[in-house]
Amino acid sequence: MSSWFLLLPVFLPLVGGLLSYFIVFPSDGSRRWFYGILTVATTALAWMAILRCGSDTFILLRFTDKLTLSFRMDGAARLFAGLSATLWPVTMVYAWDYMRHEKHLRMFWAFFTASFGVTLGIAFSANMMTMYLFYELLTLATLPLVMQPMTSKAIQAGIKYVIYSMSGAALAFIGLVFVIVTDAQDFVIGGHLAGYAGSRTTLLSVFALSFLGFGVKAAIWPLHAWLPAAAVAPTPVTALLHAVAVVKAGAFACIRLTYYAFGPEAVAGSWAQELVMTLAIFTIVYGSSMSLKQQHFKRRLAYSTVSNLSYILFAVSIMTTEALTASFLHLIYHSVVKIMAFFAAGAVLHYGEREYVDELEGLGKYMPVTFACFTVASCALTGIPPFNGFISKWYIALAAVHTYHPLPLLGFAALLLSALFTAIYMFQVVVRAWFPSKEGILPLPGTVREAGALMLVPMIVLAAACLVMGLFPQSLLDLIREAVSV
Amino acid sequence: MSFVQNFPFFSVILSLLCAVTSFFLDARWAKRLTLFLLCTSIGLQGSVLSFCYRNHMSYEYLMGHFAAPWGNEIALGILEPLFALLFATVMLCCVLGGIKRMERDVFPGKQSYYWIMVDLAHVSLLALCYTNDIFTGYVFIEICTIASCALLSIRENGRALIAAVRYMVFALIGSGLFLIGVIFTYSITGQLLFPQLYETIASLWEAGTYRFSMTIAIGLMVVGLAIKSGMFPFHFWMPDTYGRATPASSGILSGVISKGYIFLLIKIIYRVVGIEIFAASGVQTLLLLFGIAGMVAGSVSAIFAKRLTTMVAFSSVAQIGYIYMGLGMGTQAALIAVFFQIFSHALTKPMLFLSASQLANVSGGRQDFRSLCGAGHRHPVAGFTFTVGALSMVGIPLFAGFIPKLYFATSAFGLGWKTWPVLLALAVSTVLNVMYFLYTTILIWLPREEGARNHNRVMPQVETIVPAALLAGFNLMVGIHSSALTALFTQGIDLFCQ
Amino acid sequence: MEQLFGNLLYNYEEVVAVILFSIGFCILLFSRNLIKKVVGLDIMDTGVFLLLASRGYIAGRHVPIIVDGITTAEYYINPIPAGLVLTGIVVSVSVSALMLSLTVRIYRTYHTLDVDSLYMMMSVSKGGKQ
Amino acid sequence: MLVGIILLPLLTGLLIPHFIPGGRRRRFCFLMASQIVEVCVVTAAVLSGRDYTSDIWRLTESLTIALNLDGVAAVFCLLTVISWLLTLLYSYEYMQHEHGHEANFYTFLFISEGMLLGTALSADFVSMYVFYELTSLCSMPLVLYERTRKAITGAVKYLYYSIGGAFFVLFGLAVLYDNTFTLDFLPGGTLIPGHHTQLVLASIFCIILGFGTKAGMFPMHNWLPTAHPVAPAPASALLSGIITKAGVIGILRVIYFIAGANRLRGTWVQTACLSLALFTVFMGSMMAFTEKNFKKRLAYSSISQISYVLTGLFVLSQEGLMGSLLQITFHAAAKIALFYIAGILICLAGVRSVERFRGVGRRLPVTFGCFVFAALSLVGIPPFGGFVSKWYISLAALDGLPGAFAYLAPAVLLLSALLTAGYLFPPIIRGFFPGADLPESPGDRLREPWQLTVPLILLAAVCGLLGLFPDLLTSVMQRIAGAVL
Repeated sequence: MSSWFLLLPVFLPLVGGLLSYFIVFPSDGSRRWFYGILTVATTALAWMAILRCGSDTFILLRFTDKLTLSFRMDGAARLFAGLSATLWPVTMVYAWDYMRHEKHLRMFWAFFTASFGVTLGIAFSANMMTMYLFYELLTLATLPLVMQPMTSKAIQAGIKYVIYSMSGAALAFIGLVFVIVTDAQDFVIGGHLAGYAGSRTTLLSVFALSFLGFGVKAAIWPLHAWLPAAAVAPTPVTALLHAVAVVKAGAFACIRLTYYAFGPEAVAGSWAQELVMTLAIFTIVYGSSMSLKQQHFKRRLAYSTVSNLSYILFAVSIMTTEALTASFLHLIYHSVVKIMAFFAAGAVLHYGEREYVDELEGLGKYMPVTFACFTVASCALTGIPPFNGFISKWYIALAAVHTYHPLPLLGFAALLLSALFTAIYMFQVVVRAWFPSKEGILPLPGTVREAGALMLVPMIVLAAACLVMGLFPQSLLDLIREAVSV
Repeated sequence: MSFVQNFPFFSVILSLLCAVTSFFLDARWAKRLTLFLLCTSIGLQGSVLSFCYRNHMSYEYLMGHFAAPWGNEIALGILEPLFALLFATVMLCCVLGGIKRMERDVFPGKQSYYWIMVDLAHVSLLALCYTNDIFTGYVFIEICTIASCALLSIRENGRALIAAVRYMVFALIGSGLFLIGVIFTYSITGQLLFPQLYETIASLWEAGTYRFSMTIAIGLMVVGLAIKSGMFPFHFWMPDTYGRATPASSGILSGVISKGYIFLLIKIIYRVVGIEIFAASGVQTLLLLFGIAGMVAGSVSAIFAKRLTTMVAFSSVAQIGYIYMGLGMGTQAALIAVFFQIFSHALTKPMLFLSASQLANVSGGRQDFRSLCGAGHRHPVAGFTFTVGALSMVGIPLFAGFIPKLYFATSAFGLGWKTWPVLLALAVSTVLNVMYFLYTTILIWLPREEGARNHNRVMPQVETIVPAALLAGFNLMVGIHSSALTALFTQGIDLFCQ
Repeated sequence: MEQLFGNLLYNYEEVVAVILFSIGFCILLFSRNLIKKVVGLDIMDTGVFLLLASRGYIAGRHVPIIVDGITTAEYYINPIPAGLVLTGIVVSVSVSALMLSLTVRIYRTYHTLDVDSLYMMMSVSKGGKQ
Repeated sequence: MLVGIILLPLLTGLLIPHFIPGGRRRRFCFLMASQIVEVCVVTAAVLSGRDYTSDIWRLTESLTIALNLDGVAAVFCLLTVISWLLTLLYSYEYMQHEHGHEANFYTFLFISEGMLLGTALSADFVSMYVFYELTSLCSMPLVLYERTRKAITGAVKYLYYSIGGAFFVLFGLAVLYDNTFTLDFLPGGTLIPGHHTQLVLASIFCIILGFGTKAGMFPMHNWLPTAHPVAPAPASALLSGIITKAGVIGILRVIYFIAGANRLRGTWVQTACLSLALFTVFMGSMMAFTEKNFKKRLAYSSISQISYVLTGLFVLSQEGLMGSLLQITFHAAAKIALFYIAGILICLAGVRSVERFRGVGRRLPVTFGCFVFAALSLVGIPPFGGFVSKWYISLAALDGLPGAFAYLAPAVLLLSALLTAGYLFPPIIRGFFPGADLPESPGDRLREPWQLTVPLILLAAVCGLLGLFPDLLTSVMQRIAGAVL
């Protein structure tokens, strides 16, 4: 299948979603059907592309002779696209139930679908220019979703989000220009700049800046503040975008930048590497310790996302192939786990009418399935074997140890510390929910009940996925290895 | 000597004629005449451009009977008609988009004068593009000043008047300095035509005589034009001027007129002084620094602006800053970037002014941001065009604003110490642009119940929509299909600097 | 020192022109009355024109107007600066006319010509309707 | 076979308490039956003397889960299943006096048994780590059974400490993965010689600290006195007697099967661990001596007693290892018995604090009779069991340890034994001889249900008999230790 096919999964939801903003749907049902079909079609196309597309480049547009807008399918693209294309329909099903009573649904669904396309665009982009374009578009497409409740708080959060992301893009822009100038912008594993002739200081500073720039979406400290603020968004958005699509796009962009544009050899062992690694390590600890302090359920999860994203960035900054494998592994695993955790939080918010952690005493009795899923998520996120979180941690650890440098080892230690924090802030919830203390049981309103089927099914599916990925990681691991080796 | 080569001359003369005849016409006919003139001149410039492009030639055209070095002549390659075309098109769009509003702002009795002034502005722009004679340049600068000041002050509004006076004062200081610069140059070289000036200056510089006074002269000319086009430290007149005029005028002033001065400046730098001497004179570095300062300062003051149009006006300070930064970088790539910046800004800023005025209209004529909440829903097209403009200003790919940003940055590498200031300035100014442009965009798209309730949705009039939409279209075209323009510019530049 | 004075004395036109220009410039910038500003503007222009005219003057030659059939260029002074000055004068006249008209209208609107009080009024009426 | 050993309790726990119809008694019979089967299976497996190994699961090429039944594992398994059997019997009566969801209690009881067996049976480090984590996770609900704030706090604290310790282990694990030929447990260790020696030593120290958390070793012992007292008596008996030993297995495996005793002998790791262990021994009994709440006192005493075991291990000699194995056994017996007693005191006489023991011995003669045995054994008075183990450990320390430690260690052990006597005998004396100035009559004798007393008596008997005829056990342990070193 030739690579023009890549355009379909990218532009079908992008265009379709944006146009659908102008459709006036007679009923909820019809809207549901429309977007359901659109999303499923996109997923199908994406998977066809993943499975069938060859690795030739399709040039959509030429800015200049060397500056093109082009798409290409390679291993990394397969992984990221596959991840998004799997999680999007799941989230859509969840959102059907969750968003039922929300306002501004037109906007929500239009941009929700559009951002699907943009995410796939990031996955499929063949060079820095294209990825930068879609990176910017992603900010714009997800902005309305963040502001969806349209409360002043949400608007503040949205503005914060857009300013942070765009500043990140502005930094990343420098990197973009640099790779354009040095002809390094096509993504090839191993990068182009290994034997860069020009001034090394420039190379390194550009790398550090642009890594930070792309890192903004991956919420690297000190540019992380937008993510917790964005927790005001409706749960499907928080779950999908701020646990998977947007933030993982940031991490993915960092991977592209490091391994596919600059190349590990160009940067490894330099102060730039140490700088980004230190930031990542700090973020790991910072994020989880912050989320210890949060009493707001979703914000707690958001901070835990901050920390977990930096696991990925830390692995990226180790700059060995096995580290790349590990980072992809954690990228995928964390997506599944965190989206499930957010789903559970959303269900609690929606059906349990609770949004603070200390109100959850004894809620497990009323919403058993939800909290069962949440428990699985906690175990996985903490990294208790044989849940999947353990596997990815294990491989990050091996990669870190294998360098035998003090800084990665320190990072590994930080990772374990933050894992302990993770245990604390996750199991606090779990224990509260399942084992309320005699003194502490709150009077529950009769309206509290188990979440609806449309919410439960995605959660259960994801929980199952967690276990399966934990018990049969070998195949996925080989997949990733094969993906990053070409 | 093909017939097409007369077109530049014709267009100048034609618009002069129109200006004169409009005296004896009433507003309606004057309007028609002007529109006709603009359309024709677009046609003329277009044909000249295509002619020059096809034959890849540039030529001098004698005005009057005296040959060089005494006579007066116009010279054109590819760039001159290209920019003339741009200016004419943008003017047409501005005028079309602003008519309704203009007719509300200006006394019916005075409207014919408005059209005269438009004609004058147009002719002076054409002259600035085409002239090959520095003193003619000065004369048309003055005419341009008068015309634009009139365009500004014709509005019956005290603040517009004061803004006009302020503008006038600064403009006159600018042109005065420019004139002195011209006189110095003349008294040193004894020449007025660009090519002769170029040779003489080069030989003088070789000989090492008059270097100091030459530097002074260059500095005076540059500063004069810089003041008139609103470079950073001299931008105080700008916000009120652009922010208070009737939208058409603001569009013309911000989008086109300042660009005319800048184009003349570029001509002087590359065809009178010569880029090497310009760089050696040290004025270049100053331009770079002031440009960067302007990029930042303009955006910062835009962030604190209270009114929408004031904000847009301040943002043009920043955009002009880009241009001067590019001139300060002084490489050919940077020059291309500058041309792109001129293009994108000339296409974007009028659009922004037009849609801003539309948005203000549907918000009860108020310009403060609270009333503007949700204006986009009340006037979708204006909202859309404003969004396009904003995104282009921020520099999102696929929009025109991205291309100059990209070219500036690419040409920044390999400039020695200049690299990092330029890159960081670009980054910072992007962030600042986000802070006010995207902020405003978000604001105008807030759902209705968030914004001011009392204004109900008005049906936008087609003649205000079309030009803005047209400009938006051009904008996207430049953004997406920039390679053609790049080719045009590169060819134009080697004709231009020979 | 003497040499400097010598130079100054030698091209006294420039000196005068510069003095005139600076006078005009100062008035234009620092005077608070609009009318005075216009006057300053004119003085400035005059200085410039004097400078320009003095460029073209060659001692002992005549105005380049052909009266008694002498057509040799050596008989006349350089005509170009004269032409330039003429143009310049026209321009400056029109400019000052425009300025004055503006001033009149401002006076009609605000009943003052004092710049500061004008800006004060502006800042009072800030942010209101257009 | 081995898989069965692990699966049986798992299934029992998951199914029987919830899905067997009929009353409490019926369900209990089923539980009992399956536990008896379990015991038989394990015993058969052990006695058959065959070296079972089974490769359960391959997560990835570097993460495999495999089981293997060697001598050490055999000891632990037998201990575990037997004490679970007794505890089950005990808890049938005991749990009637507790309010709470009893089914869950049994569920987690059995699951954690399975996980514990897994920990004991693991054939390599990774699988041991896996089972170890799961053990902590599954035994946590046992602690918070009573659902009081204190109980929950204790449980959570237990959980966090264990997980934190586990992460220490994980750190070392990842480092060792890169520096060993294999992570399978081979006697004598599998380290690659001369490969990042310091890093490896540090990581081994981390591992020991990590497992030490479970074993209540000094820097991270703090959860123990909080968690054990709040748990219901059967649970705390098992926690104190057996589950804490999971940490001991971990340390044992790492020292003797991954690092290899010869590698560690004389390194700073040995010194550091020894000093920690000894300090813990002393500190534990000191704290216990000052503690008034009986269960809490027992908890502290476990801290000190288990560090006896660790001391034995850190001696890195055959006698030391053998002594530790003995100490594990005897301490398990005695400590479980003591916690049973504490439970009986609470649910029959309602006595928690040591002050109120006066005269209780008269009302609960059987219980207190066993108390005497258990106490004597724990203190280590010949001819009781505890004496044997402590004797071997001290001997090993005397001739195994370098320099000052050779004398310091026995001294500390002796001192702590005195302290032990100090905190165990007075309650007994008070219990039997309240003294004439007892304000009100202690009340007449209470009925002691056989379900409570039988396990108690059995354990007391073990303490006594094995002390009288030590070579029943010592010969076995000798063999095992010989196999290891």
